[in-house]
Amino acid sequence: MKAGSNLEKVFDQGLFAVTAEIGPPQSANPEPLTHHAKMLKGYADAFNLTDNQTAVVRLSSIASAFIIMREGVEPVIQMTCRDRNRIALQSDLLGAAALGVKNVLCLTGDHQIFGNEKGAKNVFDFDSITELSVFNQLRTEGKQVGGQVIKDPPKVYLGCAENPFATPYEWRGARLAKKVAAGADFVQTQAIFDMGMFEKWMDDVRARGLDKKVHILAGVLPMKTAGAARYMKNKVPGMIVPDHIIDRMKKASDPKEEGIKLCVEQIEVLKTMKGVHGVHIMAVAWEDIVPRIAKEAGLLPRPSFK
Amino acid sequence: MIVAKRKPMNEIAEMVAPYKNITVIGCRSCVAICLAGGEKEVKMAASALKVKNRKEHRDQQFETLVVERQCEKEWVKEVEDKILGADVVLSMACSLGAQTIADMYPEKTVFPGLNTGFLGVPEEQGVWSEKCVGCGDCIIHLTGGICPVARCAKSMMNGPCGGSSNGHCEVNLDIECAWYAIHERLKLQKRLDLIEKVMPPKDWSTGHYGGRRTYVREDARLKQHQKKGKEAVQ
Amino acid sequence: MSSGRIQVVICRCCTESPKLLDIAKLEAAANDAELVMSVKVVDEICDGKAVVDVAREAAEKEIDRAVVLACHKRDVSPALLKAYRRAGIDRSMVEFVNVREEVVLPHVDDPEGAQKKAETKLKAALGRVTMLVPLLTETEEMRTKNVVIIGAGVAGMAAAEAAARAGAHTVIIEKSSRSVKAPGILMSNTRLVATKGTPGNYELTIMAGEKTEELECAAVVVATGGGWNSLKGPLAKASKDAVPLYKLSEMLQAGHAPKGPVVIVDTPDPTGKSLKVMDFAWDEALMTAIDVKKKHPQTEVFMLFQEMRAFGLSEITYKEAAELGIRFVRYDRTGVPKVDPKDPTKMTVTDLAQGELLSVRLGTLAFAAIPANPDNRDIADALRIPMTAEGGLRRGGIQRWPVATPRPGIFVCGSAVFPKSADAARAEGEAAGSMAAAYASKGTVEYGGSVAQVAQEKCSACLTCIRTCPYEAPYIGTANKVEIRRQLCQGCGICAGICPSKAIELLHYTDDQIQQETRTMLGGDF
Amino acid sequence: MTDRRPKVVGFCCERHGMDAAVLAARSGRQYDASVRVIQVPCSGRVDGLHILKAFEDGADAVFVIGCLEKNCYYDTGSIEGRKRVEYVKGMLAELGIEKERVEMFNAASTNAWAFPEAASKMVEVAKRLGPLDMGGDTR
Repeated sequence: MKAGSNLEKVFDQGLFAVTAEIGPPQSANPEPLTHHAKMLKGYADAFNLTDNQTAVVRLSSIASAFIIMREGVEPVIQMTCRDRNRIALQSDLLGAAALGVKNVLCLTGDHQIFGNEKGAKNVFDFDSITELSVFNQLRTEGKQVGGQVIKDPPKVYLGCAENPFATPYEWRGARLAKKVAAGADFVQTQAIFDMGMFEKWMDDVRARGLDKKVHILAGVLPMKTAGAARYMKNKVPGMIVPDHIIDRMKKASDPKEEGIKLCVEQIEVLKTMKGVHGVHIMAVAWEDIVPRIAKEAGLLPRPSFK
Repeated sequence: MIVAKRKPMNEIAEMVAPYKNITVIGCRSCVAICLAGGEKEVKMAASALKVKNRKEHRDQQFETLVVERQCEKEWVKEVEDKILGADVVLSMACSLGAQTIADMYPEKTVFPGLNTGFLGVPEEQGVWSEKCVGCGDCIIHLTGGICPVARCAKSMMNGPCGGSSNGHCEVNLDIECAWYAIHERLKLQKRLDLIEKVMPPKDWSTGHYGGRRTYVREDARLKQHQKKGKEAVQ
Repeated sequence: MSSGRIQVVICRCCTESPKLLDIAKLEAAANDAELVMSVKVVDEICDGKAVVDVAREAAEKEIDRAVVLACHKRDVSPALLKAYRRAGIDRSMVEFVNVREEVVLPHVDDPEGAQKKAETKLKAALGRVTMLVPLLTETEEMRTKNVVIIGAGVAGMAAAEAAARAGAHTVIIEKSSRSVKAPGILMSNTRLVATKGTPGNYELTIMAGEKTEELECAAVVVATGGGWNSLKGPLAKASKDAVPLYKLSEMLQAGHAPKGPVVIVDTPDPTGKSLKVMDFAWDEALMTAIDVKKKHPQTEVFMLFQEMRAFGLSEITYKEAAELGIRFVRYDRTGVPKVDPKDPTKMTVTDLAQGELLSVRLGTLAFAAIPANPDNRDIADALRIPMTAEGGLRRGGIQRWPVATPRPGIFVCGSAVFPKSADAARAEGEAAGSMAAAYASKGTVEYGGSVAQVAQEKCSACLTCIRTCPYEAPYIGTANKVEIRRQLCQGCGICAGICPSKAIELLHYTDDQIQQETRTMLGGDF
Repeated sequence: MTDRRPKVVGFCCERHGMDAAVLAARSGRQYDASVRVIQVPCSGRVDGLHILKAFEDGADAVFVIGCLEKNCYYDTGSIEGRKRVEYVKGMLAELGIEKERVEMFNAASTNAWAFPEAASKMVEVAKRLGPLDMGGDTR
């Protein structure tokens, strides 16, 4: 047991895990977080708290984690390299661990050009892989980047993200291998729409034996409209949405229902895929749909550990 | 070379507006080559300001000249009288040139006519792109001759991020993804093993973040008794 | 700094100028001007007597430069410049002012403005003429009379015959082993690799078989033809009986019966992915189809196309073809013709008119597309001449003759430019051959005059001029600064206009000259 | 003072540009005498500096006229000429000066209308915008 988090236990028992996302508010009001925590409790094993996602200023992920933990919900804090150098990253990791946070997702972070502070100076002292390796060294050896050894190292379960749909496709498996080598315990993938392509990536992952070394949570994203699908296909770099999915959304009489149905179908397929140990439901700005999807996809009830 | 571009004329006009005698100094090195601050641009900037003055019935005198390398004291010294005779100097060199003049003549006001951009190369006539950030610790022998520090928007060291889209960067789809390019290059050279290892945290102290840098070649420095005139006294 | 002894000639231009202008006032202005030693007012400067008179006074007063107020400088009698030369005044020291077409004719309703304008123009010209320097022209002997013709097709043969008739030594280089009867030398299995040298003395590097050879020549004619043989694309590959249209036509003319049914498709690459098509030989395609049908009425003939361009009189041909029972099938990119990979004699296509999938048995497959000759790229690269977007060779401006390239002494004709009929190709070949022979027969090349000049101390060696010059005249010389190959410089001044270091001046159109003329012209109140 | 005639400078290439101007004159076409033609060998010879200097020296509008871009005597000269004009337009606009005061035109030698039309258009622009030194209300 590395950190003893709920998520870690689910994996250890060989169960199919479920994670979801809670986006912190663009304000100092903790209410939306509490609200979502109460609503989603019991529908997933842990919840990602995004770190100023798409470089938009939000309530900090560590503070958000603390707030939802008060409601008895387990957080996964996202930590990007965009806004913090190695001093701040290590310090925040110690702080988060001290507050009781057990899951950390290491990310490079979206470039500030996409957010609401385009003039910001970014940091990028590390990228996600370096971050993983540094955090891994800190938790296992208690050793900082600079070499100093600390007492009471943080006990954390380390995750990362990977996008099988970004170029060069043929190297995406190798990149996951680097993340595993750097110390990742689990990985959440980018939202999957092209199952064939994902399957191909999984083939590579399995061929490298990575599915035995890291727990893969396949990303799914319920869509509300055909427009959203088209937007993701055309405007979001590193996202592949096949035309047949857009067509399906376009033809649907109730696109919202269709989006839910599609998402549930995808989860059904992913559940059967060898090496996939769970799903990560990214209901962006549609958090209240998670319980229904979890239910319809037969993911309930979630296990609980004493 | 250093790549720069002219500041918008209105900004230049606003800077020099309160002054009567303006000396505009260009440079025949990098900024001439990147078409920003050679003799032609110097003369055109001065002329454009005069056109504006004609429109607004303002009277300003412009002196235009160009030095071989504005970042070196000896070349600047050659036009000293023109600098001292002016109310203000508008430097059409990179910021190094402007700072050289400013440091040499501390009582003089020196304005930058250019925005100094980056260390880059001409890709084709009229197109320049950044290829180096001067980090002080070159690693391109490990990355197929392509610098990820300068050419990746996030200076990633371990391969392309999830925004690499058809080989292009998510930040600007007109720009190639540096890591995609590195991957293709190393694949071609059959050296992909180079990027399979996790890179250790980069030591940025060799770069600007370690404080202002000075490189010294002791064997090239002049000894005290080799110096002439005033320099010898200091 | 003003120096010189100036003569001003004011021509009444066959009495046209006095209708609007006060010539006496102009004459007075000329007389009042500094450095003017002689003012002559003449009725017609093109008149021999006037020329003699002007030149005599020029000689007497030791005039060294002149301003001539007359009409367009190309229209002024060359006798004047000859007379001046005899009087010791170089043509480059004579400044023409086109009073007739720039002042008198366009401003007939504004005599006052015209008068002031003419006076200001005189003033500007006087300013300019003091800044003139004699221009050097140099001559270089052509070392050979060779005219090299690239390609032994229709245009190339016509060029060779015309050039030989005009007395040139012709050398045809032909990449295939084709043997033709041609004047001069024919080198088959030979390709052009590279070019060095200057106009009139080009040094070509050629590959004859496996051997590299040098070939000197005075002029070059490019007659590479279209890319008939370069049929690429899925359809050409899919059927072993696929031929370019001209092959089918040759077969018919030789009396062979084509394997039926005959299918003529517009292009072997209907999706347009792998083949750059310069044009389609629709007329020829229709005629060939009719030929098949007339000679072999039992043979089925299909024409598959996305866009049939049979306009003008070709309509009649089209109609005839339709009446003969040739089947026209229009398709588009949603249902392109495909050959069944399992059965190469079966072709399917979606017929837009019928809206159904059509299946055709394939006997002979021919294509009407005329692709660009893929060799053009190598030829253009070797000769350093520009290309069109479609892959043809680009001609220079029409004012330089329709068969000239931007490079002096290099001519281009026939389908190398864009596809054309054999007749047109032959005519162009003749033109190019004659031009090349005329160029070669001059025996010398004259160059210099108003060319670019580099002030090397200002040059940053930024390469901007080298990249921009259409003629490759600037190059980096031994001092690592730009120098100008005067033989190649055409005097356009593009380099002078773009040089970021203001290191290049075009003689007689220097910045000072242009700016001073502008300032003087703006000084006048009209 | 306000009724001062506008001054227009036209840099005209010696090839198609000048041929078109000469043809126009011979066809009896008229344009305002205030247009000052400066002959250059090619519109590519025109430097942005020449245009700016013309404004400095009193021009209210400046134009460049060269060959058609696909049929330029000097191959790519008139393409270059247009680029120079565009660059000056940008500089003027940055300084709050109407960029319409400078234009590029192309002519074939056989277009008798081309030169007078360009000239008249620029005279009209100069009249509409007023003399450069009188339009200074923006100060």
